[in-house]
Amino acid sequence: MLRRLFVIFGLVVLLAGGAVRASYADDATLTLKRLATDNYADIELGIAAVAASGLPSAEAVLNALADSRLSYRSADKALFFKDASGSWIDAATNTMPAEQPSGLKPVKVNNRVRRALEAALGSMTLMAADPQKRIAAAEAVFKSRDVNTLAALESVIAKEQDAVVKRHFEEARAAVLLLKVDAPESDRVAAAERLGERGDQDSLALLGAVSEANASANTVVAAKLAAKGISRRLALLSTVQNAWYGLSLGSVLLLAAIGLAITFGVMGIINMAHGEMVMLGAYTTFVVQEIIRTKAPGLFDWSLPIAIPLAFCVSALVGLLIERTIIRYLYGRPLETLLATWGVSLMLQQAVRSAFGANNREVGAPSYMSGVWDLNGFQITYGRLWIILFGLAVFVALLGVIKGTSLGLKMRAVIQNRRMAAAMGIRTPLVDALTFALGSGVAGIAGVALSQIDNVSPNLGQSYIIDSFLVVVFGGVGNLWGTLLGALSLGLANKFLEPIAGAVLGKIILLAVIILFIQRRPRGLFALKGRAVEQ
Amino acid sequence: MLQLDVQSIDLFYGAAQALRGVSLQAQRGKVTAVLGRNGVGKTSLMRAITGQQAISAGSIWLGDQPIEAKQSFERARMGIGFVPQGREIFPLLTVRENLETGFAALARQEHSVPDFIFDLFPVLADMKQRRGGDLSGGQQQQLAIARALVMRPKLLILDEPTEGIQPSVIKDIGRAISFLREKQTMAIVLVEQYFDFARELCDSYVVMDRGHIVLAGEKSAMVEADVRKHLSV
Amino acid sequence: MITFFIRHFDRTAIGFVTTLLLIAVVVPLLNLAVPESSAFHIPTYLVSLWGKYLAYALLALALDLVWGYCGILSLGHGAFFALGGYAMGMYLMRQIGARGVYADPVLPDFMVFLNWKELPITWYFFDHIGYTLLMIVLVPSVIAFVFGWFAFRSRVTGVYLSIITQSLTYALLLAFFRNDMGFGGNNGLTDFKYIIGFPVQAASTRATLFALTALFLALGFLLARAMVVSRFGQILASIRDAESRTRFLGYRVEHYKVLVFVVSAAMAGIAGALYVPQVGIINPSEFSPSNSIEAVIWVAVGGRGTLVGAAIGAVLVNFAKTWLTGSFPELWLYGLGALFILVTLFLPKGIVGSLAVVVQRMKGGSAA
Amino acid sequence: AAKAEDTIKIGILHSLSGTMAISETTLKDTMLYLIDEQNKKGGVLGKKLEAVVVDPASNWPLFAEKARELITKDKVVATFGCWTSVSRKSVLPVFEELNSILFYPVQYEGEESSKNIFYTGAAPNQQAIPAVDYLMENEKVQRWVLAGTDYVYPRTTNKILEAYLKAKGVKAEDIMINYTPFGHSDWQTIVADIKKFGSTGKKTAVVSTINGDANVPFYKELGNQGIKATDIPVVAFSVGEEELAGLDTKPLVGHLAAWNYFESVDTPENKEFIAKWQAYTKNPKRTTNDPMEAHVIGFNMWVKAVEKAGSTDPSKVIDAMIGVAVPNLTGGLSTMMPNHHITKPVLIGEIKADGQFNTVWQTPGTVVANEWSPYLEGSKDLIADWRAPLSCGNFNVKTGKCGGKS
Amino acid sequence: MNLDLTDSILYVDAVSVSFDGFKALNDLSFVVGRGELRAIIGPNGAGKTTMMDIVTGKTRPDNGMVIFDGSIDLTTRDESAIAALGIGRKFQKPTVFEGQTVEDNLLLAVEGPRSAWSSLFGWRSRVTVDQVLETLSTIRLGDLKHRLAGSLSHGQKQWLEIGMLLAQNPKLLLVDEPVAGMTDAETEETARLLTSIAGEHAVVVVEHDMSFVRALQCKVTCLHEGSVLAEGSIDAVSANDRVIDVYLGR
Ligand SMILES: Nc1ncnc2c1ncn2[C@@H]1O[C@H](COP(=O)(O)OP(=O)(O)OP(=O)(O)O)[C@@H](O)[C@H]1O
Ligand SMILES: Nc1ncnc2c1ncn2[C@@H]1O[C@H](COP(=O)(O)OP(=O)(O)OP(=O)(O)O)[C@@H](O)[C@H]1O
Ligand SMILES: [Mg+2]
Ligand SMILES: [Mg+2]
Repeated sequence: MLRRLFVIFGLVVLLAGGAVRASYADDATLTLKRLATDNYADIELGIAAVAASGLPSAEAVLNALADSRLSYRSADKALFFKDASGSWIDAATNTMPAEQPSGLKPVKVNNRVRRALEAALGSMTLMAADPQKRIAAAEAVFKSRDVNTLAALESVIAKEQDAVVKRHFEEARAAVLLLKVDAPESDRVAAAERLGERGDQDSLALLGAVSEANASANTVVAAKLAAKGISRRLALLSTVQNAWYGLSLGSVLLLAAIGLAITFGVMGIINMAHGEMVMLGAYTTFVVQEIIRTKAPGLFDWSLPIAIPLAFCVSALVGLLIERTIIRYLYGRPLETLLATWGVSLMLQQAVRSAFGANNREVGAPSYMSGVWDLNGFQITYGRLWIILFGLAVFVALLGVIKGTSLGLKMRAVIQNRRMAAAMGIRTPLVDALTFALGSGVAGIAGVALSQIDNVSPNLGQSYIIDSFLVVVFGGVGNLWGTLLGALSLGLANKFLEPIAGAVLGKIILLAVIILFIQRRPRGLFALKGRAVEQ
Repeated sequence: MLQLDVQSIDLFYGAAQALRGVSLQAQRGKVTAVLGRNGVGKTSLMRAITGQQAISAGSIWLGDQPIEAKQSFERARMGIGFVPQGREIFPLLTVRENLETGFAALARQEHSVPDFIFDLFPVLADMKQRRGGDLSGGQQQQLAIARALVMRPKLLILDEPTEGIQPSVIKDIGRAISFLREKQTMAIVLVEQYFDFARELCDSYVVMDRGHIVLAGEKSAMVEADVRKHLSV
Repeated sequence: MITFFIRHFDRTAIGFVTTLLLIAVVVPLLNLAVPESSAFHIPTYLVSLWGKYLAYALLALALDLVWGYCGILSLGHGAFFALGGYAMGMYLMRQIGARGVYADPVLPDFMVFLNWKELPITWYFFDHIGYTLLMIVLVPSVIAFVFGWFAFRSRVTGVYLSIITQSLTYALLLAFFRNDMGFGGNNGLTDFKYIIGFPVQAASTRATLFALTALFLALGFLLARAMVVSRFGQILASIRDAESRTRFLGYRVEHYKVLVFVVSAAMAGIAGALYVPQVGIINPSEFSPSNSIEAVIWVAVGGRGTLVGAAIGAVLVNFAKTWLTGSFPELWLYGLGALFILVTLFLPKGIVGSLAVVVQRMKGGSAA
Repeated sequence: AAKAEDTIKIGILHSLSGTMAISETTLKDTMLYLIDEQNKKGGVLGKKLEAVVVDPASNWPLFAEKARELITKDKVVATFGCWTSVSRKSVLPVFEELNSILFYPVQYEGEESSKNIFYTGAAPNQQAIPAVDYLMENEKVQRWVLAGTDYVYPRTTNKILEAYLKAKGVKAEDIMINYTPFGHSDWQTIVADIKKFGSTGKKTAVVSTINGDANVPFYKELGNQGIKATDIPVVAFSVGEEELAGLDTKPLVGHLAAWNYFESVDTPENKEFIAKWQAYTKNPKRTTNDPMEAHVIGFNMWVKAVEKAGSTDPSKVIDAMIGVAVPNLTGGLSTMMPNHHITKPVLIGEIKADGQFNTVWQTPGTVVANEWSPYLEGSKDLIADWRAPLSCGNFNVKTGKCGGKS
Repeated sequence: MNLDLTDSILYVDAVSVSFDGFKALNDLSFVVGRGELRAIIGPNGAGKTTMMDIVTGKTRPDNGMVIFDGSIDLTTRDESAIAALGIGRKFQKPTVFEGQTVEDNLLLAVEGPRSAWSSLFGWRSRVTVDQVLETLSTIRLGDLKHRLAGSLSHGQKQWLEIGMLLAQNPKLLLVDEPVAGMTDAETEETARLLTSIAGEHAVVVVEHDMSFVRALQCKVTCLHEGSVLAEGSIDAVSANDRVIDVYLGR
C-alpha cells in the first residue's frame, strides 16, 4: 500500500513539472483511451498520463504495451491486453471481460514510444521487489536524467538495504544532480565524484557536458578531474577489452580450424570440403532448434547441448561416407585430394541449398548465451564466453584423443607410414575412416558454435575455409598446439590491428605479417624440428 | 613344425617380374636364411609374405591357413612380425610409441613391452622419449627389430637386420636370434648379405638369383663356394 | 634461339601448336567472312567465349609450369593473372578518355563520382600501349620475383608456400576492394570502349583478340615446353622430387625456383591482359583465392605436368561450366563436382596424363 | 527452332549459387511466378512467355558471358536480373552492344542511366535521404555513424549522405564513417566503437550500408552487446524480410530499415500478391521483399509497354516504356520516368519481433529518382532523358553536351 | 697444427652441436689431408652422420669451425654452395631422384655448370655423356639405365648413389655406410674402388663393416659420444680397449 502511494506521489511530482497538462486523472478509462490511437506523439503523452493515473492496471498496461500485447477496440477505444496465459484482460477494470473482445487493433510502438515507456516504467519500478528490476529502474533514470524523479530517488536511497542497488540509485541521483543548474554546489561536486567512481563512458559523457556556462568553477574542476580519471581508466580498459575480443576471435578461428587440423594437419588431405562439414553442423543446429520450436518449446535452452552430439554424428557420418567412397583411393596422392574434395564441397553446398533453400536460416541463442556480464566496465558477452570455453574444451578433448588413446597412436602411425602400420597389424582402413570421421565430426561441432555468431547459409563453410587453412598452416601442420596458438595469436593480432588500421587495412597488414613470418619460420609457429621431419 | 610355406609364387612390378615361381619353407624354432645379390628379389619375397605386394600366382600358408588373399594388417594380426629393409620406423612417434604400435596385433592383456627387448637394445631404454626419426641409422635399425619383437610373432621376418649396426650389437642380435630360436615359439626368416653371419645363425638356407631360388638346403649341406658363386658380381 | 624452342618436339606438341595456329586463323575467318546464315558461321559471342577459355588455358599453362614441373603449388596464381588484367584494364579505361559519362578527359568515371581531383600516380602513362604492355609483364614478374626471392631463399615449401601465395592474393583482393586504392573498388574497371583505337565491341576486334590469345597460348606453350625439356626442366623435376638432394649436388635451388616462378607469373599476367578486353570487366574478385584454386583444378583435371593437359583442362572445365550453368542452372554444381571427383578417381593423372599412359601401354604392348 | 517462335523468351539472370544466391534465388522464383501468372492470363501479344534461367554463379565476368548467351543464343527479348552493382556494370556493355533490355530490381548508388537498362530499385534519394530525414526529425539524431561494406554503393551513398548531413549543419566530428570488407564476420570491435561513439550524450544513429552476409553477424553482435534501438537505432538499406528470416529478431526490435515496400504493407494489392506467391511456392511462410516488388513492377511495366508497342522488339519496347505506369504494391502508382528509373514511395519501418517491419513513416506520394545526385560534385549538372530528341543518359545542363557522345 | 691446416682438405675444429640438450657432437676435432682416405667408425649414435651433416651444411654447429681446403670456412655456407666447392656426399639412407631414370640421376650429378641460365640453354655435351657411361659401368647398372631409380632395389640404390658421387667428381667425398646391404663380393669391390680414387680425391668413409674398413688400409678414426675416441691404424684402433668395449664387443 505504502509503495503504491509512493509511486503515485512520485508521479504526481513528475506530472506537475512535466509538459503534460493532465486534467486530473479522475476518469481512469478516459486516461487509458489516450493510448488508443495511431499517433505516436499522442501515445507518448498517453503513457505519461497512464503512469500518473494511479490505475491499478497501469504497470500491467505499460508492460503490455512494451511487449506489443496491448490492443484497442476501434469502436469504443477500450483497451485490452493479453496476459501471460494469452487471454484478453480489460485494462480499465484489470479483469477478464465477459466475452472475447473483437475488432481489436494493436497499439503500435516505435522507438519514441519505447523510450517513453522505459522512462515511465523506470520510475514506477524504483520500488520493485526484485533487486534486478530496481537496478534496471535506476539505470533508466540514469539515462533519462529526469529531474522529477529526484524526490523519489532520495526516498528510496534512504530505505535501500542492498548495497549494490543503493549504488545504482546514488549514481542515478548523481546523474540528475550533476546537470541540475539550481542544485547546491556541494551536491554537484559530490555528483561529479560519484560519477567519476562509476567510471564508464556514459559518466564521461555527462561530465563532459559540465562547463562554465552551466556550473560553478568548483563543479567544473571536480567534473574535469573525474573525467580525467575515467579517461585513463577507459584507455586501460580498452586494451583489456581488445585482448578479450582477440581471444574470442581466436577461439572462433580455433573452432573453425580444429577439424581441419585433423583432416589436413594430421592426415595430409587438402580438405576443401572442411567448411561444408562445419556448415552441416550449423544446419544440424538449425534443424534441432526447428524441431524443438515446434515440438517442445520449453527445451529451447537445451537446443545446443542436444545439437552438439548430433552435429558431431551428422558430420562424422558424412565424413565417413566421403572417406570410404573417395578419399581412400587417394592416399599417397595428397595433391589430388584437393581436386576431389573441392568437388565434394560443391556438391554438398548445392545439396544443402536444395534441401534448405539458399537463404540464411535462423538459429537462436539460448538464454544463457545472450547478455553481457559487466565487470566494472569490462564487458564480457556471455555468448563469446561460452564459445571460448567451448573451443578450449574441444581442443583439450581432441588433444586427449590424439595423444592419449591407442586410437590416436594408430592414427599417427598410419599417417606417417601406412604400409608399415599395416605390417604392425593396424587396421589401416578402419583407422583412416575413423580419423577422417573424427576430423569431420569435430568440424561439425564447430558448426554448432559458429551458428551462434554467423550466417547459417550454404556459404557458411566457404567463409571459413581460407582462415582455417591459414590457422593450421601458420601454427605448423600436424601440431595441435600450433593450431591453438596460431588461432589465438591471429585473433589477437587482428583485434589489436583493427583499431589502428581499420578492419580492411588491418587484415591486409595481418596477411603481410603472416607472409613475412613464414619466411622466418618456414614451417609455421610450432615447427617440428630435427631429422624426424625430413624423412 | 612348418610355420611358413610359400609355394611357387610369382610377383610383378608393373610389367617387370621380380619373382618367378619362388618357394620357401620356414619351420618353427628354426632360422631360414635367404641369400642373394642386390636386386635378385629377396625383399620382394618378404613383401609378398607380409602382404605389402600382391602376388600373381602361387600360394602362401601360415601354419595351416592360406594367407595370400589376406590384407597386410590381417597377416600381422595372425602373427607375422616384419623388420623391413630400410627400417621404416615412424619418424614422428617417440621410441616408446613406435614400440607400442606393436600392440595393435595383440590382445589387450598382452599390451606390454617385454623386458628382454631393453636388455638387448639398452640404447632404446635411454631414448624412449626421443622421436624415432631423430635416432641415428643404427639406432633406428635396433628400434625396428625391437618393434617387431613386441608383436610376439609366430613368424619373424628380418630383412637385412644388421644393416648399419655396430659390430658389438650385431653380435648381440645374433645372440638374440639364437635365443628366440631356442624358445621354439617362432619361425625366423632372415635375409642377409653378410654371409658369415647368416651361416652362423641359420638352420637352412635358400639362395636367390634373378627372381629364382637357385640353391636351397639344410645348413649342413651348405657349400660356401657354391653359395658365394651366386653372391659374387 | 629457334632451336631452343623447337627441340625435342613430339607429336603431341606439334599437334597442339598446329591446332592452335589453325584455330587462330579459322575461327576469325568463320566469324567474319562467313555469312551469318551459313551453318559454318561462328557467332561473335562464341569467339569471345572461346577467347576467354584460351586466356584461362594460358593461365593454367603457367600454373602447370610451376606446379607440375617444379612442385610449387601456387594457390595465388590468380593474382598475377589479375594484375596483368588490371594493367590492361587501366589502359582501356584511359582509352575511354572524354567518352565517359562525366566526360572528364583524364579521370575515369568512378574517380569523378567519388570526387577524386587528379589521377593517382599509379595510373600515369597507362594511356600509352607500350607502357601498358611493359607493365603487363613487369608488374606480375616483379611481384613474383620479390615474393619468390624471399620465400624460396627462406625455403618455404609445400603447403606453407601454397598458403602464403594464397595470402598474397587474398591481401591483394582486399587491397583492390578498397576504394581508396584508386582501382575502382569492387566494381572494378568496365565499360571499355576502344583498344588501340579499335572499338572493343566490334566483331573484327574480337576476332583479332581471339587470334592473339591463341597465338600467345601457342607461344606460351612453346616457351614452357622449351624450358621443361631442357636440362633446366630436368633439374626442376629433381627439385620437385627431392629438393634437398638437389642442393647437395650443388644446384642453387632458389634460383631455379625464382626463375620459373617469374616466367610463370609473366605468362599469367599476359593471360590476364588478353582476358580483360574479351570479357569486358576486371574486378577484384579475380584475386579471390577460390579463383586461384579453380585454376589449380583445371590443371589437375587436364593432367598435371603435361602442359597440353593443363590447357585442355582449363578449356574443358570452363566449357562445362558455361554449358552446365546455362542448361542446368540449379543442378550444375552437382555435375561439376561429380566431374572433379570422377576425374580424380578414374583418371588419376588427369585426362591427358591418363591418356598418355594408355597410349604408352598400347605402344609397349605392340612392341612386346 | 520453329517451336521457339511460338513463345516469347524472357531471360532470368540471377545467381543461384555462390555468395549472392542468398539474395538472388528468390528473385528468380519471383520471375518464374510472374511469368506463370502472365501465361495464365494468356501471355503477351497472344503468345506464351517462356523463362530462360541461367546461373551466373555470383561471378561477375560470368554475368557478362551469360547475358550475351541469353541475348544471342537464346534470343530473349528482355532480361530480368543482377543484384550487385558490379554485376550490372559487367553486363551493361553487353546490353548496350546487343541492344537488349535489362530490368534491374535493386536499390543502388545511382550515377548511371543506360538506354538499355530499366532501374526499378531505389536511387539514393528514394531511400537513404528520407531515412536520414526521418531520424533527424523523429529521433532527433545529432550524431551519425555511416557504416558500410567497402564497395561502391556504400561509398557513394555515404558520400551523398555526408554532403547532405553537412548541408544540414551536422559537424564533421559528429560523423563517423567506417568501412569493412565483404563478408566481415567479427564485429566486436566495431560495435564497441559505435557504442562508444554513441555515448557522448548526443543522440546517435547508425546508417548501415553493410551488405549481404555481413549483416547477420553484425546484428547478432549488436544484440550481444546489448545495443537497443531506443539507445542507438540502426537504419539499414540492404536488410529486408529475407535477411531477417535468418536472424533471431527479438533483440533487434526497433532497428529500422528504409525501403519502398514492406511485406507488412496493408493494402489489398499486397495481400493478394502475398497470397498468390505463397500458393505458388507452396510455402505459407515464404516472405516477400522490396526487390521482389521491383520485379513485379518492372515485369508489369514491360508487359504494358509490349502491348503498347505491339511488339517485343527491344528498340520499340524501350521507346514505349517511358511513361508507363503500373500499380505498385503499396497502394500507389509507379511510373517509368525518362531517366529509366521509376517513381516510388519511401517507407521507414521498424523491425518487429516476428521479423516483419512496422511502417513508422511513409512519404505522402511517390518520389522521383535522382539518378545523378545533386550532392556530388561531378554529377550535379547531369540529367538523363531518354526521350527523343535528347536521348541521353548523362546530359550536362551546363555545357549542353551529352557525355560520351563525341 | 698450422702446417696441417694448409695441407688439409678438411679441418673440423672443436665442433659441438646439440639437439634439445642432447650433445650429438662434443668438441669434435680432426683433420683429413689432401687426397687422404679416412675411415670413421664408432658406435651407433656416436655422431658420424651428424658430423657429415655439419660438413655439408645440413646442420649448423653450435660452436666450432669447419675449414675446407685450408682456408674456406664451411659453417657460414649453405648446402649448394658447399657442394659447389667440391664436396660430395652419399647419404646413409640411399637418396636418389626416384622419379628419374638411373641415367638422368647420373646426368644431374655430373660435374659442370650448375646455374639456372646455363641449364636453360646448354645441353649435355659429349664429355658428360661419356662420363655417365663410364660411371654406369663402374656401378654395374648399365642394363638398368632407363629404369626409374625409384624401382631399384635397396642395394641398387646404394650403388646408384655411389655412382652419383663419383660423377660429381668432388675434391672431398663423404661416404656414409656405402656397403650396407651389399654382398661380401661387392663390399670388396667397393673397397677397391674407394682406394683407387683416393689420392686424387680425399675420401671420408663411415662404415661398421670391419672387414671393409680393414680392406681400405687407411687411417681410422673412432668416434664416441660426439668426440674422437681413438685414431690410428686399423690394428691399433681395433686393439684399443675402449673401442672394443663401446664398439666392437668381445
Ligand atoms: N617398387 C618397385 N617397382 C618396380 N621394380 C621394383 C620395385 N622394387 C624392386 N623392384 C625391382 O625388383 C627386383 C627385385 O628387387 P628386391 O628389392 O626384391 O631386391 P633385393 O633382393 O631385396 O635387393 P637388395 O639386396 O638390393 O635389397 C629388382 O630388380 C628391382 O629393381
Ligand atoms: N635432430 C635430432 N634430435 C635429437 N637427437 C638427434 C638428432 N639428430 C641426431 N640425434 C642424436 O644424435 C646422435 C648422433 O647421431 P648420428 O646419426 O650422427 O649417429 P651415427 O654416428 O651416424 O650413428 P649410426 O652409426 O647409427 O648411423 C644420436 O644419438 C641421435 O639420436
Ligand atoms: Mg632387399
Ligand atoms: Mg649414421
